[in-house]
Amino acid sequence: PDGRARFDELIAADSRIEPRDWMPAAYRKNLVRQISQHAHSEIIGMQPEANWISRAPSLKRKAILMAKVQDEAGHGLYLYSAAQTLGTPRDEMFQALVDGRARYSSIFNYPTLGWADMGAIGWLVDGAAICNQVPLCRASYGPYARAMVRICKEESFHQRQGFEILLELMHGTPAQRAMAQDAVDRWYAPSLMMFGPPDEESVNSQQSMAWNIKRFSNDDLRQRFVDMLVPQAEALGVTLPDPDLRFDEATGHWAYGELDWHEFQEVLGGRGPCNTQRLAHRRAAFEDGAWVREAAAAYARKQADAAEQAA
Amino acid sequence: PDGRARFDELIAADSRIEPRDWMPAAYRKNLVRQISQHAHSEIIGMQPEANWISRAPSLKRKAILMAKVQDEAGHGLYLYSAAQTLGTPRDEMFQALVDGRARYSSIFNYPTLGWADMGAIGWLVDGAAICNQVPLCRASYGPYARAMVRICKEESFHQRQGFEILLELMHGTPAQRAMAQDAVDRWYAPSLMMFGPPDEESVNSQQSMAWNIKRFSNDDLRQRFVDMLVPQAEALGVTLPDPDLRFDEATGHWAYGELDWHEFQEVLGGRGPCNTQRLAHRRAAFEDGAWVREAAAAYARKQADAAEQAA
Amino acid sequence: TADAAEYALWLGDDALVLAQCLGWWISRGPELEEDMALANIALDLLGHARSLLSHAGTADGRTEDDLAYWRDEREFRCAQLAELPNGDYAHTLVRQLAFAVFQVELYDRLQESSDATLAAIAAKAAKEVAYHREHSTEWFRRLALGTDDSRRRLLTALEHVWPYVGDLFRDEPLLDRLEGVAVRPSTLRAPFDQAMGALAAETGIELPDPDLARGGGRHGIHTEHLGLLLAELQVLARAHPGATW
Amino acid sequence: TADAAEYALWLGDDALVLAQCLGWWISRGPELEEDMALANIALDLLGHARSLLSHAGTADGRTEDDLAYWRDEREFRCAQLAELPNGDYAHTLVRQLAFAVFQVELYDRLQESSDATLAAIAAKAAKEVAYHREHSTEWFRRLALGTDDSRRRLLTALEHVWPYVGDLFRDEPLLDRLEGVAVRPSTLRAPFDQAMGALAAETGIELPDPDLARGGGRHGIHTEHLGLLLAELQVLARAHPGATW
Repeated sequence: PDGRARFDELIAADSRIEPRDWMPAAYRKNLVRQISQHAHSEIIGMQPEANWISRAPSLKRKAILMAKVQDEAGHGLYLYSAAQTLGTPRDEMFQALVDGRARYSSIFNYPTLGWADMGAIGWLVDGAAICNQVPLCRASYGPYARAMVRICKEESFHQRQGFEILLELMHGTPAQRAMAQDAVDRWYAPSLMMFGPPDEESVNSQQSMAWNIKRFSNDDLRQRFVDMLVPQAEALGVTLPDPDLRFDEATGHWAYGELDWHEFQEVLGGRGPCNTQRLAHRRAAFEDGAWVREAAAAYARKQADAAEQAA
Repeated sequence: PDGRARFDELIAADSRIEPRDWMPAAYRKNLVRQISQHAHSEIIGMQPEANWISRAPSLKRKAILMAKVQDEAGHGLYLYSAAQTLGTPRDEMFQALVDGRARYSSIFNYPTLGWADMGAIGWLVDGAAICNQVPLCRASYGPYARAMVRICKEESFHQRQGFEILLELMHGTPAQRAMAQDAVDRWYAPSLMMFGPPDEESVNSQQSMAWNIKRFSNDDLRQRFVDMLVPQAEALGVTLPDPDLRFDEATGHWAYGELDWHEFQEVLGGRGPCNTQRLAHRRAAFEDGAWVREAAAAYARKQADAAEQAA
Repeated sequence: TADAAEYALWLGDDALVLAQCLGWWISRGPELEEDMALANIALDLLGHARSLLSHAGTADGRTEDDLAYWRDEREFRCAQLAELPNGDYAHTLVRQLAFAVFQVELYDRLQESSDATLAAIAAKAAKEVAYHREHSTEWFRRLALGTDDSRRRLLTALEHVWPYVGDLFRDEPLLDRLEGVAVRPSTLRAPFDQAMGALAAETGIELPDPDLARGGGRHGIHTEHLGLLLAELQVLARAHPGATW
Repeated sequence: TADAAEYALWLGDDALVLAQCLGWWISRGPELEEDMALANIALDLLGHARSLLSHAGTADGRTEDDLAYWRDEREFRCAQLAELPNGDYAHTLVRQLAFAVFQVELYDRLQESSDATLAAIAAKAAKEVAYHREHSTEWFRRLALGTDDSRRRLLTALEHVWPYVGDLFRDEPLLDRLEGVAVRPSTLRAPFDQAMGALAAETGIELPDPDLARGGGRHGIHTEHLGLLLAELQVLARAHPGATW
């Protein structure tokens, strides 16, 4: 059977490509890049929140936060598995992360400076992630699409929890309200930039759209996100830190101010607030754990040898 | 000249033995044991107080505490130097400490559970140390006696600072007063045991007295200490945790209750609250610092080689 | 009763402090699966702590958070074993194994408590700690029989941690007043020793003296580690007295 | 003035946070002499912090302790460099070297401040930081030229710490309002670069990009390390509001 023709047919019919199907090398490469980046983001994304587990201000919040960070580890694992079906071993992807050769979402290079950041991350960062990811549940590559379905379900749960944290703070003491506003001030613009550069500067998008991996442009998704945020911000009682934000009657959308793309490029280029720290943290965990992984591998080998001899 | 005769003469005249003088092997051995134990006590004794440097409740108290712990390191260094004049290298003594082969004062195997412990240690532990050490300023071995003079001067300063900490707490809030009493409750009996077992069970004392190293018996020193504490406790307003404490008109001394010598032996035998921790802390510092010491030694060698070649 | 509340506090503080220690590992585990496993165990323990502290608080109207965030070091009742520093993975594993083996026996018996709440908490916890024990036991084998390095690290960890184990089994006077409500710790010693003895024999490991450390956590005498642990646990809640979250 | 107070706070917070970090080493140094040396430096810095915070507080009637113990993370004004974790000895050394070289230049010029108190503090500090620089420089040489391991560790430390150095030299808008009172950080850059360049050349070390990190400490944007550091620093004082010690 002609693999190329069948691939084109499946894409044209908006059907699923599965691991055993023939696919163009560029499609495979593009997916591995995107899925592993996504996995890395989940793994690096554990850190800003893990930073507050020990200090969570109530046991209930501590439990919720722990469970959330654990979910992120789980998402990382699903995604590595999905990427593995394309032939790249997880160890190889993980090593690339640890060596600083792989990308992850820039948003996680910002520090969490207060408890309200747990709310802002849930509401804004997970919110943006969901906008990005819901369309990916229909991505043409089957294992990726299925991983996304599961992840999106949990993410929307996380977003609600973030919203609730902020809501509680906004109903709290003046100090708590100030804390919430401060966190929203710091996380709002970075979360808008999570959708990537404006459409006219986005390089990979066209091909990804043609392959039914990406469904909407960066700017479209960003607009959808802003439109979603405005009423939620009102419900919370927080101010979105954009003096140019206004409802445009003509388009029916909320127009937003210029974003600082220079800052975005800086963070992407390694000059964000926490780039060094995030990588060093993950690398330290990886290196400190080497002896444990070696012990487990050696033990497994010995067990296998013993089983073989017994047989 | 007959070394032995001269040694006996000097001792009989209550004069000083100096490093170059002949001395009996047992005298030398006894001194190395005592001085190095004393040095180790200063070094291990840094830990219970270092534990509160980061949390000292005012910057002034933080500075005083830092300076005090630094003094202890200094005392350790003087004492190792004094012991070195007897022919035992410092590295050898320090290695014995790190390996757990050497003794140090049992008192430092108790934990510091609150800020008031800084006061109680200064008042009680340094107080007991001074009672022990003042007579040592007249010890027959010159370098030891001279080190003791300097140390005693600083220790009495530390004792006053400890007293002041407690005084401030006793004039403070109810919580502060409770904190002070709690610390005194925990440190009082152990500080009395710092003078060692009762005279009838003390093995090394007789010979040390004959050599003019030790001047008073354990029980005599302990009595002197208790007599000193009682009025000071009254001035502070703390209760000494001994229901049997009473003034004995006949002797003119304060009679005190039975001490728990079983506990003393337990701590001495390694079963105190912090024995493992104290040794592990010092060992970790020693091991973690090995590469630094090696670097310094290698650098010094290279510098020396270069200087030699230049000459 | 106040006595039953005190007992619930003991067990609750053990679970809370352990959960706090284990939480540190999340994002720092030797592999992702272990990040998840340790988070799981921490979450279970945190759940036990919440139930036990809530129960303890009913005696005098305090909430789980009142107890977790507004008691000072000397008022905590955890065993010192729970507060020992995480150290390397071997230290954490040994501490966790000892607790898991202890808690399996404890919650097994506590299900028959005449205090219905305690019995219900124990019934739920029993299933979870059985998994904890399995997890720790399996890792104990891996470290003991894996590489020379892992075995050496395991032995070092045992040397540091095991001295605090004996304290778990002391029958404090409180127990005399809780016949039928609480489980006498001393009765758990034999099954604990048997389980650990079997594991030690299987792996050729000699366990150090478990009674070397003084203990005293049930009386509010702790190691120097607890103060710093609580400073971190409580800092935010205490910065905002009266706030809800 | 409030501006001068803010400036004193910047320098005072640098010194306070560094002193707090260095204090950890006391009882943990690689040798006893180094325990003493680091304690000495910490004590000097703590002294500077006390003078500077007292001076900062005069503007609105706060004491050094009000400022040290009762401000939250976002109100602290230290450079992020000061808050970086101690790491191994090489990390501490690199952080300390950068600060010492910076402070030598700073206090040298600050002695001519039109604010007499600042000038006096600077005059006293200048002598002390000269010793700090000497100490750190000598250790930099030892680590750079000592063993392969020490050189490797030094390079790793530089990689982690150096990105935060550039932030020290940013002319924040506040400086425009303090002509003659404060020292413009940018004017210290050349002598700093020269001193460090000479040391780097002598030891054959290539210094990493000092402007990689974002910085922002002067605006209350800190690294994630500061919060935990303050939790420990402030825990006891905050547990007893209004108490004196």
